[in-house]
Amino acid sequence: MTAAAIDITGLVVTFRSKRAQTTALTEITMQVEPGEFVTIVGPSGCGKSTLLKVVAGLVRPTSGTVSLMGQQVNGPQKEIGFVFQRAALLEWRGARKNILLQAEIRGLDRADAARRADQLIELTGLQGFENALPHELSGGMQQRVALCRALLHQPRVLLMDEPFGALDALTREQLNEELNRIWRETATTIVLVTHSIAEAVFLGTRVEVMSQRPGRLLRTLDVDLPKERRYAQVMSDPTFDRLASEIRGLLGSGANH
Amino acid sequence: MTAAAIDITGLVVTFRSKRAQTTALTEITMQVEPGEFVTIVGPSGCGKSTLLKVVAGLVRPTSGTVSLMGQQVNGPQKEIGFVFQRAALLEWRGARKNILLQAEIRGLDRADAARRADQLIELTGLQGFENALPHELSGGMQQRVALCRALLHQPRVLLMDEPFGALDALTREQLNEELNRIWRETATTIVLVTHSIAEAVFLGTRVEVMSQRPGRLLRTLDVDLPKERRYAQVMSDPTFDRLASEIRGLLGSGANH
Amino acid sequence: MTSPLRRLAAATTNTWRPALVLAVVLVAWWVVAARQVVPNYLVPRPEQVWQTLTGQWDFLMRNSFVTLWETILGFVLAALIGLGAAVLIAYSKTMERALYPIVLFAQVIPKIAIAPLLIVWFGFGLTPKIILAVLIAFFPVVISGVAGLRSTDPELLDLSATMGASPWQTFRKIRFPNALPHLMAGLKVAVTLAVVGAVVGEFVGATEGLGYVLLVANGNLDAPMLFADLFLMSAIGIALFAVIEAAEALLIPWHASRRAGTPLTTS
Amino acid sequence: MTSPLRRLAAATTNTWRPALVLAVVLVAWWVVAARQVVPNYLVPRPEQVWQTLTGQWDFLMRNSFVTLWETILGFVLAALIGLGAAVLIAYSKTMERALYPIVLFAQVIPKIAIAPLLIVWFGFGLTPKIILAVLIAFFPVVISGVAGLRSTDPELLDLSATMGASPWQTFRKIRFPNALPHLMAGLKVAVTLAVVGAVVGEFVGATEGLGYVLLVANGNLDAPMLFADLFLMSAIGIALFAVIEAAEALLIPWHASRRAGTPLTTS
Amino acid sequence: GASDPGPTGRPAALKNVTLTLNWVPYGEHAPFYYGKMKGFYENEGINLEIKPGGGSGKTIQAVAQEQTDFGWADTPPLLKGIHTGMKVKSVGVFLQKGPASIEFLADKGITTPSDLKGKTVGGTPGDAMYATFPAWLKANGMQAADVKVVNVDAAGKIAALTEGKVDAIMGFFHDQAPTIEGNTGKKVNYLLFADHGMNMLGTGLVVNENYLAKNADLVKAFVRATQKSWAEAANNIAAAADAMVAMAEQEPAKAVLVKQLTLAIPLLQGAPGVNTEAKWVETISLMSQYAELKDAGSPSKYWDSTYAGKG
Ligand SMILES: Nc1ncnc2c1ncn2[C@@H]1O[C@H](COP(=O)(O)OP(=O)(O)OP(=O)(O)O)[C@@H](O)[C@H]1O
Ligand SMILES: Nc1ncnc2c1ncn2[C@@H]1O[C@H](COP(=O)(O)OP(=O)(O)OP(=O)(O)O)[C@@H](O)[C@H]1O
Ligand SMILES: [Mg+2]
Ligand SMILES: [Mg+2]
Repeated sequence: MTAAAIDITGLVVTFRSKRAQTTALTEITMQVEPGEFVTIVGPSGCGKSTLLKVVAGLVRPTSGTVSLMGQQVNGPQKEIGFVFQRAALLEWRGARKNILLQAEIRGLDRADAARRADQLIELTGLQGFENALPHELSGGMQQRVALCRALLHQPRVLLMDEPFGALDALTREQLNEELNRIWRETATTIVLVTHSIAEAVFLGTRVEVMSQRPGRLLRTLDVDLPKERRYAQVMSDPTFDRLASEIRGLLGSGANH
Repeated sequence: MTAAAIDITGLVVTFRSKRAQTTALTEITMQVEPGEFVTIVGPSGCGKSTLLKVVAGLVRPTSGTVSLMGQQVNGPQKEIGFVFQRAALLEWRGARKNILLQAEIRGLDRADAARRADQLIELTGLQGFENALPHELSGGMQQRVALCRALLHQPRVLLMDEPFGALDALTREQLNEELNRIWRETATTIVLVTHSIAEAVFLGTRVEVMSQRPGRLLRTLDVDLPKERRYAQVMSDPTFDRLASEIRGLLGSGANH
Repeated sequence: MTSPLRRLAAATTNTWRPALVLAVVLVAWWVVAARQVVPNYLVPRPEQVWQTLTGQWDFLMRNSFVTLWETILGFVLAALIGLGAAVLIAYSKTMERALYPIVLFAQVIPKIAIAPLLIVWFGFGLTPKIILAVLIAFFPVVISGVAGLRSTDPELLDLSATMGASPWQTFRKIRFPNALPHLMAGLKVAVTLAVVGAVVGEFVGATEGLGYVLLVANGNLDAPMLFADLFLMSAIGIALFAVIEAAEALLIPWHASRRAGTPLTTS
Repeated sequence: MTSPLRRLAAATTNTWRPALVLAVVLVAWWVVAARQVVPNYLVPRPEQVWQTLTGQWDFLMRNSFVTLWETILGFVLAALIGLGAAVLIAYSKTMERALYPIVLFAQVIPKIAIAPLLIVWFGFGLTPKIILAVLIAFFPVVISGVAGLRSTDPELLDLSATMGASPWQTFRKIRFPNALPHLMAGLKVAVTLAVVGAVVGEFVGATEGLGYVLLVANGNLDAPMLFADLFLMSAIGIALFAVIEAAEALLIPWHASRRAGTPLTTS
Repeated sequence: GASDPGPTGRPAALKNVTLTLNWVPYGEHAPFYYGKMKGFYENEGINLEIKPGGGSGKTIQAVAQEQTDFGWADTPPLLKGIHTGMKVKSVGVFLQKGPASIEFLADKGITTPSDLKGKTVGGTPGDAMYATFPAWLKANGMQAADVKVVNVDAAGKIAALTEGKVDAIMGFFHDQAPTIEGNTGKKVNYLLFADHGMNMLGTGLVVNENYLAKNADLVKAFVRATQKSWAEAANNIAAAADAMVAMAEQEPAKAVLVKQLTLAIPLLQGAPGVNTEAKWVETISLMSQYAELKDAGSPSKYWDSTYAGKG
């Protein structure tokens, strides 16, 4: 038996500040197998970002345990790629150099990394803005830079916090299909937070629906679609409609409970 | 004949930096009548944010003219409410105080403003986080704070740059309906940028579709739906589907052109 | 463990390292002095300094308060004037070009060189000391004020512009709070320099204060008194510095540098 | 209009305001001196200073270079040491508690008081002047370095942590560039203080340098020489300050404070 | 090498010797430049380098730390330095009458010490005369409280006096008075401590004990040359001032130099550098009485008479 890629047991996270105490997550138990693609949807403020950060070792659990690839998470994890909700770019570096930060820090081969960065720039339509500083980029372009950065080193686990939120519908669908392809080809384990129900169903092998704060897992929905997906096909598949409306129902009930 | 609320003629915006020269907008001509609700969709990086900023007087046109309520725009406009793409909160103020900044600067009646702020906090589900500092709020919560701030003083013109981008589907629909109600009741002129085609059709009396950079107006679509709208009804209306797929088609063509 | 005991333990873990450093410094000093690595007329033994401190406590306290008072007045004025200059420089290109050279000139000329002029104009009272403290202390406030005021996120300025904020409102509600983290750094430097300024002022013409005592001790080759005096000067400087640090904790609890936990634990 | 003419016009519009300020200062000085508001042996007339400057140009230049050299060495050392201390303090709570008091102590004691000790230990050569310059100049670097290193966006630190960055990588790629805007402010203060430090060093024991010339001019009541000397000191300070400003423009063109157009036009 | 011919053609056995003055160059120092110019030092096998100083106290310290070979310093601070443990000695005081004085503008109408009653006097704490001033008042039948003393540093003293911030200052009359007169045209008068009941030794040569032990002959030679320089300069004041103008840098104007030296020469009481035991005893006892010099000891602790000789 191989270890789960991500193993979360009885996770509770409570933020304490001088003012108040906020329980962001409560009693989360969840496994992600290697090569799975789990998407998470849930109301704003329910603790999705917090969950990803706990897995990455950036936020310490108040109680419960988390392990990544069989190792207990005790501090920041580096065998991952993380797309933050905000782009988190270095404002003194151009787009391409922001992407290459990943390679510099991990000591990847320069030529390889440069080639891959150029491919990703092409893929995300950032050509012509390689040297533009973050403040010279539009919101969606900044997000794409952050995306390229997280993909550069082909991590075994990818944690993505609304990576396509600032993109228009078309670009988003294109990049969704690309991400699907990358996932299939590299067998990466991916956990992706999104507000788009369509995206959640399209990308995930499994959709986790979370409740309102304090966040619990309301329901797990297995997405019974072929691994290789295209929007044209998926949208016309009855499974898609069924899952989408079920998720919508769950979110609605969660919202009123 | 009353003046148009917003009148844009032959607008071109080119950004110059040491590195490069980017034409963000080209030959935009467009009128918005008082009380209209115009939604704008277009590919990422096509100049939508730039367009709103030009109207607000925050970016100077390279050529062309813009007027707001019959007055030529020559500098920052204050008779407006602006929701920025990033939340742009003051990190040293709690949520409620961030909202009340609007009242403080405009010298609105304190008690009135406080009452209205509390209503808006209630409306956007931020109760319990009145005093939380921005870094203690989730991405979606920050966006809601920025939204409340722009609505506080009931401006005659509202410019909104993806105000619901970081919200989950349910919250987003709720707030869409609230915005529809506010617009009907106050006859505000609204220009809203969004990446959600559904949102664009649901909210707008008119949808402007923009081309890829350099941004031009590709097509104007009038939304032939009653002023008062509810998602349950609109989504099942055939007009909605027709418009949605037309926009999708335009974006697709624009993306390939 | 009972609660007082636990508190004691906590206090111990918090203080033993600085206490150790202090101990090492004291021992090093004692060795240097006792073995006369440096002759005693230059570096006295710790116990000599201690005797002077306790034996002349009233005299030293009286003079310390004089210097403390001058320092505080000088610092407050320096902070106000420095901030004013920073605002002018940050807001107006003309003012920048016009004021910077003057401010720089005031900064680089050695204060001791203009002391005679100060005496001629202001006599021997409190005024010249405060002027010197201000002259020495205000420059860091200007520089950090300018840096802080200029580093405001342009989007926040856009925001305040669409709200129709007056320049004063923009300053008070946005630029100034945003500049505070920078400004506090400038004030920390300024407060220590204000001590130096007051002391230099007392060198030039005074009948009391730690600077005066220092001069006398120097003249009498009275090393224990000299060291006791230096000790009190630094005590004033460190105490005032601590006050500014405390003010910082109160004023900018929101800033990244002050967020509990966040700062330096991750790497 | 031809191009050179246009360039001249542009240069004129850029410079006439500071030039006006300079002119006003000169005229005010001239009035004060010529009408003997203050006697000439305290404040000489501009032309007397000019005669001294031109008449003793070689002598003054020789001494200026001595001071300039001491200042540059002192400043570079102060910048390096200050940055080192800032890194230690920002990264380690223990170091903060242990180093801060020492650093503060070094800052608040009047340098003129420890100058004799320096002479005793290091003689009359270059060393004591450089040590004094370092002692006077390094504190602002420490304070602004600490403020800058601590103000890094926690999310960027999270980012570098998930990349498995070593502390050194985090420092070099993230914290340090992020601290630069703060740090430059500290360096600007430091470079002007380094001038003062070198001059004070020359007061105490030197046979050359602007500080020594100042002492002599003071003793001889030679006001024109005194003013010429002060003028050269500030010229050194202002020139070095301008170098740091230029370095800033090169190093942090990305910062809000340096973005063309954005900063202060909107309000 | 001993066989190298020097630039002047003489055998190059010249020893390099540094002399640090008590202050930046003023007229009192002209004899050294004169001696150097006339070759008095070279004749003794000495290549003299003259360095400016920053006050007698600092000069004595520099000698104590062997950073200079000879020091030119005032006697009261020397007593203090030796008393606190510095390993230095006087090899002869040249200005046997101390130049410590009270200086004031002539139009103040002060002629006797008692005229100072109710006046404001500026002094620099740490100066020997600052410590002995109250005693000097007493010696002249006044109380310390009769005069208001304010503290002014060296740089501010002259300005404070000429601008009327103080009525009088403590200082060396032969240094400041000509400077003030030369630059401001204001006539300065003075009262010497020595002329009014308190005569202490003034400036002389100071040497480290180690140096003395190792270079006894060289010290003798140096003292001889210095005595000769002073004796000759006393008779050729203008020539000495010229020598200083030629060799020193940033010295005062020649007229001022001449005035300063002219005032200094009468302070030589007897042969240059030759002191009497009685004079040392008197100075030590005055210092122990008024300037906290406890258990002062005998003159031999401070003065080695074997070089310049005893009078
Ligand atoms: N550093 C913090 N300090 C205090 N409270 C925090 C902190 N970070 C998050 N929270 C709180 O935890 C809760 C969950 O936040 P989180 O960012 O995980 O939500 P989210 O599900 O990602 O929301 P969104 O979809 O809006 O991004 C929120 O109520 C938030 O206020
Ligand atoms: N300050 C600036 N300097 C230089 N170029 C800029 C600047 N602001 C925007 N641009 C460029 O202008 C173009 C349009 O930017 P804008 O932010 O208006 O796009 P957008 O339509 O809002 O995109 P998104 O949907 O991704 O937010 C982009 O190519 C961007 O790089
Ligand atoms: Mg989130
Ligand atoms: Mg945008």
